[in-house]
Amino acid sequence: MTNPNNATISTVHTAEFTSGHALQIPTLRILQDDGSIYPGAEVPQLDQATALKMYDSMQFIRILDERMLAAQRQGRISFYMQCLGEEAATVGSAAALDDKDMIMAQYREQGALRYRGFSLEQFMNQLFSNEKDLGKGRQMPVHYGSKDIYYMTISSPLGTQIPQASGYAYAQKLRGLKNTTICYFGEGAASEGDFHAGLNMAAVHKAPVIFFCRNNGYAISTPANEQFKGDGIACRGVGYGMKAIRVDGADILAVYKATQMARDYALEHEEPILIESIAYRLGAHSSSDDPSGYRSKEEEELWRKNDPISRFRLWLVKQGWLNEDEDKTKSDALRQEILDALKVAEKVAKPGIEHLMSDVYETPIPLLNEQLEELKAHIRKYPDAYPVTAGRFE
Amino acid sequence: MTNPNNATISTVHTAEFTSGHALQIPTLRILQDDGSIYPGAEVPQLDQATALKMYDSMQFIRILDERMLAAQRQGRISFYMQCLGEEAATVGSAAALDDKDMIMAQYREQGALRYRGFSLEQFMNQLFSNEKDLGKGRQMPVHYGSKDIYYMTISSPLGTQIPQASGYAYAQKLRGLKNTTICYFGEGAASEGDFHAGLNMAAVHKAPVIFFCRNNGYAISTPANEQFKGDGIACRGVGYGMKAIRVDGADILAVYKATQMARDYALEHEEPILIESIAYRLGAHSSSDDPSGYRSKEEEELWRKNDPISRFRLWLVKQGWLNEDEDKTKSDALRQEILDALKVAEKVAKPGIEHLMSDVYETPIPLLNEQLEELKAHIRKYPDAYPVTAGRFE
Amino acid sequence: MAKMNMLQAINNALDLAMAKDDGVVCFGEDVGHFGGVFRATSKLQEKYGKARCFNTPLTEQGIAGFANGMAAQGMKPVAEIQFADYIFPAFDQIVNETAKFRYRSGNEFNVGGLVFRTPYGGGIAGGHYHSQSPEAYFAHTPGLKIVVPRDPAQAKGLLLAAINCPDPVIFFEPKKLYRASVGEVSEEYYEIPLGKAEVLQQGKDVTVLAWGAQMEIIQKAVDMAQAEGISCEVIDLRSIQPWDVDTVAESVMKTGRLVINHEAPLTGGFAAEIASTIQKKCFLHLESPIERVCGLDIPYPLALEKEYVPDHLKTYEAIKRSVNF
Amino acid sequence: MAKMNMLQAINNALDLAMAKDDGVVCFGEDVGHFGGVFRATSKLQEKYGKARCFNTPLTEQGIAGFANGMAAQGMKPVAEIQFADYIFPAFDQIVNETAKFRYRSGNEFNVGGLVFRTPYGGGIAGGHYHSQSPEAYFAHTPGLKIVVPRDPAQAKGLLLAAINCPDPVIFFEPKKLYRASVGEVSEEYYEIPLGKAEVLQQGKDVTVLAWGAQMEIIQKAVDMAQAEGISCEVIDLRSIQPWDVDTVAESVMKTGRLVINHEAPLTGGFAAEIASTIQKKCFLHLESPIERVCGLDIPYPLALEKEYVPDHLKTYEAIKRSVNF
Ligand SMILES: Cc1ncc(C[n+]2csc(CCOP(=O)(O)OP(=O)(O)O)c2C)c(N)n1
Ligand SMILES: Cc1ncc(C[n+]2csc(CCOP(=O)(O)OP(=O)(O)O)c2C)c(N)n1
Ligand SMILES: [Mg+2]
Ligand SMILES: [Mg+2]
Repeated sequence: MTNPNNATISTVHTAEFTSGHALQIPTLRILQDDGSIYPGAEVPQLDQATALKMYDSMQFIRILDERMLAAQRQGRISFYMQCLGEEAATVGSAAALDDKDMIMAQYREQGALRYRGFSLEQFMNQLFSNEKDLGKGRQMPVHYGSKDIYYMTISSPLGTQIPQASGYAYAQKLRGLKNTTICYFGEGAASEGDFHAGLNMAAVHKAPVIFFCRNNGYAISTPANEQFKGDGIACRGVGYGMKAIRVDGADILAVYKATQMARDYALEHEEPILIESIAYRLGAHSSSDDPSGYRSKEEEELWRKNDPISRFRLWLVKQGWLNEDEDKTKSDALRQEILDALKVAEKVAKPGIEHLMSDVYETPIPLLNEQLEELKAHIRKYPDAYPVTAGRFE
Repeated sequence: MTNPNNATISTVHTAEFTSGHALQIPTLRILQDDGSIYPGAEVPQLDQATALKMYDSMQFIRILDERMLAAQRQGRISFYMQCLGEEAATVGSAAALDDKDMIMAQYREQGALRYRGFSLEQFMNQLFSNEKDLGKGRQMPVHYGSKDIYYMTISSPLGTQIPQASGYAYAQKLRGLKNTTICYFGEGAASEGDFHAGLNMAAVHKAPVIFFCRNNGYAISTPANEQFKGDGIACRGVGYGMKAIRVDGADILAVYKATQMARDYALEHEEPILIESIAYRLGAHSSSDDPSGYRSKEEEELWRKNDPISRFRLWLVKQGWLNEDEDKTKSDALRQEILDALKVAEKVAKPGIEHLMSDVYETPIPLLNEQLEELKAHIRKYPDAYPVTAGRFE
Repeated sequence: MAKMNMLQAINNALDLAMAKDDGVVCFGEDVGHFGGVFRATSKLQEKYGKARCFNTPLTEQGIAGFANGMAAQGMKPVAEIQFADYIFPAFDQIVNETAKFRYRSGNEFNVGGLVFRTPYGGGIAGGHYHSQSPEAYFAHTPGLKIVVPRDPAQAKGLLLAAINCPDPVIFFEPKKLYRASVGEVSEEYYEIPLGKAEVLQQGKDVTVLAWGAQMEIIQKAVDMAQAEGISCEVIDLRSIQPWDVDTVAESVMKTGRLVINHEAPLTGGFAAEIASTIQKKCFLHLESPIERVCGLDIPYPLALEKEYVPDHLKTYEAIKRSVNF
Repeated sequence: MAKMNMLQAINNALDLAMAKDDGVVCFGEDVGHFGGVFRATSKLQEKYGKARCFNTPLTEQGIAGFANGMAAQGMKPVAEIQFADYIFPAFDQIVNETAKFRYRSGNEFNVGGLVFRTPYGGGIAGGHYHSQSPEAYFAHTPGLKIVVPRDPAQAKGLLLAAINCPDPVIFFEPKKLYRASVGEVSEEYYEIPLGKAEVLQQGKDVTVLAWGAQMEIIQKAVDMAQAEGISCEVIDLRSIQPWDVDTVAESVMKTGRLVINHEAPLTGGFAAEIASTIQKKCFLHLESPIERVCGLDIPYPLALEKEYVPDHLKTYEAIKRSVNF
C-alpha cells in the first residue's frame, strides 16, 4: 500500500501507549569544571588564535554586563540584560560559524555579537540610543543589529525570528550561498507557535538553519517545568524529523563541537539541525527583574560553580595559551575602557528629528512629511518642552 | 546538581546527533479487511447494541454524504464535505466516550456527531441554513454544533479548537467533572501554531483531553510529505511529554480500543493523550475540490479497498449481530428518509432579520439596534431586492 | 475606603472576584507564584491555589485559546497578556474565535465571562514593543467589548464589571499609571457599568475627549485653555466598544467643537470612528473641524518618545485651533 | 492586449515577475503543484521549479515569518494567504515584524519586496470565515502598504508594482471578481503606481468613493443617481495605505459631498479614517455630512448576506441623503 500519511507503517496488535519520555537525549560534555577533558572525550580542532578570541569575547561580555548593569542601577541607561552563565553557549556557537552565516538572536546573545566583532563603541551607542547607534536610537537597550557582520537586529516579540530564520536560510540556499543561519531562542520562546511553524517549515523545505535553543531553566519567573513536560527541547526534533543534539551550554568545547558538526551537516545535506544548550541563567532576567521572588539563593549558588568562563580559562592555561596574570591586567584595562566609552557615548546627542519619520517606509509617504512639518512647527513654538530636538533642525 | 532545565541529565562524551526518526511508533490494528481479527489481537469489550449503533452511525454518514454531495451538485446546497474513508475513526472514537465528554471537532467528524444523536432534521436544517438550524443559519454547511449533545460548534479557522480543548478540559477538571474533551484535527491543521500551544498547555496543566489527529494523507492538495518530515504526528507526543498511540483509522475496533484506553488514562491521571489515526481521505477535500489535480486514481483505488465500513460489517455478520439483507433494506429506507428530510428542510424559511443582530453580544448594543431599524426601513422601501426577509417583519 | 494605586486596585478586584465566584481563574505568563511582572496578580496563587492562579507556557495564542475553552465551559478566565504589544500572536483566537463564538453557534455556546487584561501605552521608555495602544485593532471587531480605566477606582469597578459581563472583554490597563495613579478606592465589591462615558467637567466652548492614561494629559491641556477663558467639557470615554455615542453627541451639540486625543497612531485609530460618527450626528452644530491629537504614523519610538506623544501642548494647540477656527 | 479574467491577470503578473527576477518566489498553502485553491499560481511550479513555487505547511504565521526572513535576505517572496479570513494567525508576524522591520533596525535590514496576496470579501456564500475584508486592521499599522484592485488590468499593474516596491505590501484580491471580472489586459510588463487614487468619472454634486469589488456596486448606484440628474464624481481609492488624500480632498472641495462605501463593518473601518480626514481638510466646503455605507457591525452572515452588504441600493439612498441634506 502507498503511504500518503508519511508515517511508519509497522503493525502492532496490542494497544499500548508510547511513553511521553520514550526518547532520552544525553548531554554532550567535553570540558570538566577543573579545565580538564572528560575521559573518552575528544577536544575539537581549535587553534590558539580562535580559542583566545573565544575567551576574549566571553570575558568582554562578562565585564561589559557587569559594568552596564551597574550603569543601569545608576540610572545612566534605562534597561539592561546580562548573558551571565551563557557566555560559552553564545560564543562557542558563533565561533563555529562562518563570518557570513546569518545570526538571528533573541536578546541574550551578546557573546555571539562580540565574537563577530561588534565594537565597544557600537555596544555603547545602542545602549544609549544616541545618534551613532546603527538602530537610530529606536529600540530599547540590547536590541543590537548590524548588517555588516550578519547579525539581524533583535526584535522583542519572542519567537518571531524562528520562522524568519527558516526563510532566511532557504533564501541562502536558493541563492547558492554556502552559508547557514543560526537562530537562537530561549526554552520559554520555544513555547510560541512560531517555534512550531519555523522548525516544521525548515524541515519540510530543507533550509540549512541551526536552531540553537538556550534552555537556561527560566523564562523570567517561570521555571522550565512549568514551561513544558517533555524531556527538554531537543526531543522535539523527532516531531519535525530533524536531527538534534543536546550540549552542556557551560562547556564551550562541547558547544563549539556540536555547532561545527551542525553547520557541516546543514550545509552538506541542506537540512536544519536542533541544538539544545543546557545552562543556567545566572543573573536576573533583566534589570527590571528580581529573581529572589521565584528561586532560591542556594540554587543560584550551586550553578554559579558551573561557570563557563573559569572552566575555559583553566583549559587555556593548561594548554599554555593563556597567562593568568596577563589576563588579569587585560581585564582591568577593559573595565577602564568600558567606563571611558560609556562616558563618551552618553554625551553623544540623540538622533535628529528627521529620524522619527525615516525608515517607516523606504521613502516617507506624504502624510509623514506633513506630520513632520507640523511637529517641527510645534517644537519651534515650545522649544523648552522638547529639549532633545528643539533647536537642532534648520 | 538541581535540574531546573527540566531535561534528562545523562552525559555523553562523543558528539552524535539523535536521528529525526529515532522514535518509530507502530500502528495498532485489530480488525482485518475480511472482518476477521488479527492473530494475537484482542477484541475490545463491546456489546451488541453499541456495536450496532456504531455501525448504524457509519452507514448513516456514508449515505448522507453521498446524498448531500449530490444535492450540492444539483445546486440545492452551496457546499459540502464528506467523511468518506474516516467513518471508523470518527465513530469509533466517539463511541468510546461518555455522552457528556465534550467533542471539539474540525469539520469532517459527522460520524461522531451522528453517534451522539444529532438527528437527520438537525443535519438538514444546518445544511440549508434555515431558521430551524441551531446555528441560526450563520455558518456554511457542515459547521454543526449542539450544546445538548456536547458537540462544540465547528469553526472554520484551522487548529483554533486545539488550545480551546485544553482549556475546556482543564475547566472540566477544576469543576470536578469526570469527563474528558476529545479534540479532532487533521494532520494539516497540526502544522498550525495553535497545535503546539494547545498540546503543550494541556501537558503542563494536566488537562484530561484526548487529541485525536486524523492523518488522512492530505490537506486539500498538500500531501503529508509536504506537510511535515517527521514520522507522522504521533511521535510529536514526546515533545510534550505526552503519551501517544497510533491506530489504523479504518479499523473501528482499534480506534475504539485506543480511545477507550486514552479516556481511562486521561481521567485517572489527569493527563492529555495523543492519538493518531492513519486513514485516507477517500473523497475530495470538499465539494469545491477536484483531487484529480493532485493525486492519482490508482492511489485512490488502492485505498478504497481499505473501506472501514465493509470491514466492520463483515465482522458484525460473523458475530451474528447483523443480517446483510436487513441491512440493505434499512439502507434503502434511509436513502428515502434523507431525500424526504431534504425536501422538507429546503422549504423551511431562512432565519428572520432579527437574527442578523442577535448573539453578537448577549444583548444587542445600541448601535446594532439602530442599524437594524435602519435596515428594516430600507428593506421596506425595496422589498423586491430582499426577498428572503422583506415582508416577514412587523 | 483605602488608598490604592492602580495595581493594588486591580489586585483587589481580582481577589474579590475570585472569592465571590470560584469560576474565576487568573493565568498568564509569570502570573502565578511571582504575581505577574507588574505584580497585578500578587498573592492570588497563595490565596486561591495553583489551580486557579497559574503561570502558563510562553504562548499568547495558547493563553487566548485556553481562555476561550475555559469560558466556553462556563468558567470566567481572566487571562493576562504581559504587554499589549504581545497580544498579536493571540489575534486570531481573539478576533476570529472569542468575538464570534456566540454568533457563529447561534448562542449554543459563548465565551462570556472571559476577560483579557493587558498593560498598554507608553511613558516607560519602552520603545515600540512595550508601548503600543492597540485598542483600535479590536474595536473593528464586532463581538468584543473594550474597556480602558483611567484611575484606581475606575480600574476596580470596570474590571469587576468586565468579569461579570456576559460578553468577552479586553481590558487595557495604562501601565504608566500602575504605580503613579493613587486614589481612594472602596474595599467593597462594586461595578462601574460598561459602555458609559463619564463627563468629568462641564463646559461650553469645546468638548475634549480621551480615555485611560491620556485623561491626565487632556486635563492639563484643558487647564491651560481654561486659564485663557476657554470653557471645556471633558469626557472620559471609558469604553471603546460599545462607545457612548449619545453622551459625546450631546456634548458636541452643546459645544459645537470636538478634540479627541489618543496615543495610538492617527491613521485608523479610534478617534477616526468617533470623528466620523460625530460629524454625521452633529453636522449642523459643528463650528469647526473635529481635531484629532494622536500618535504619529510611525512605530512608537524610543529616543524621541516625547516628540511622538500627543501631549498636553499638542492638545492645547488643538483646542485653540478648534475654538479659533 | 488579451482578454483575461482577474485570476489570469494575476497569474500573468506573477509569471512576468518570476521571469524578470529570480528573487521572486511564490508560496503558500496549496500554491505549488495544484496552483492554489483559486488557481492564481497555476503552472508556475511547472515553469519555475519547486524551489520557486511551492506548497507550505498549513501555518499562516509560519508563511509570514518565512516570507519575512526571505525578504530580509533580499529576495522577493510573494506569499499567498488562502483566505484573508485566515491572515490573523500571521498578524503578529505582519504587524510587529513586517511593518517594523526597517524602522527598528535603523535601515540595517528591511523586508521590501515582500508581498502578501490574499483573496478577500464576500459574495460567495462564504459566511464569516470566507468573506472578511480586513484591510482596516492593517491600515492602522505604519510601515505597511495596502492595495486593492478592482479589475484584471489593475490587478496586474498594481501587483507588479507591489512586487517591485521597496516596502512590504498587502495585496487584497476581490475573490468574487476572480472569474467574474474580465477585461482587456496588456501582455507586457507594466506597473500602476501605488498610493494614487483614480477618478473614474467626473461629477459636481457628490463624490462617491470605494475600492476593489465595491467599485461595481457604487457604479450601479451612481448610474441610478445620474438617471435622476445627480452628477457624481466616482473615485477608486486603489491604495488604502498610503491613501491619496489630495485626490479625494480636491474632489470633495468641488462637490461638497462625500459617500464612502466598504464591505467591512462600519465601526473602525477605513471609511472612518477617510471621513475624519476629509471633514477636517474640507470643513468649509462640506454641504452635508459624510456618509459611510458599510457592512453592519456583526460577523459577516451567511443566510442573510444580502441584507448585510452595502449594496447599490443602500449606496443610492446615501447619495440621495447626501445631496438632499
Ligand atoms: C511574544 C512575547 N511575549 C512575551 C514577552 C515578554 N518576555 C520577554 S523575555 C520573556 C521570557 C523569555 O524566556 P526564554 O525564552 O527562556 O529566554 P531567557 O530570558 O531565559 O534567555 C518574556 C515572557 C515577549 N518579549 N514577547
Ligand atoms: C487557519 C486556516 N487556514 C487555512 C484554511 C483553509 N483550509 C480549510 S481545510 C484545509 C486543509 C485541512 O487539512 P487537514 O487538517 O489535513 O484536514 P482534512 O481536510 O484532511 O480532514 C485548509 C488549508 C482554514 N480553514 N483555516
Ligand atoms: Mg530561558
Ligand atoms: Mg488531512
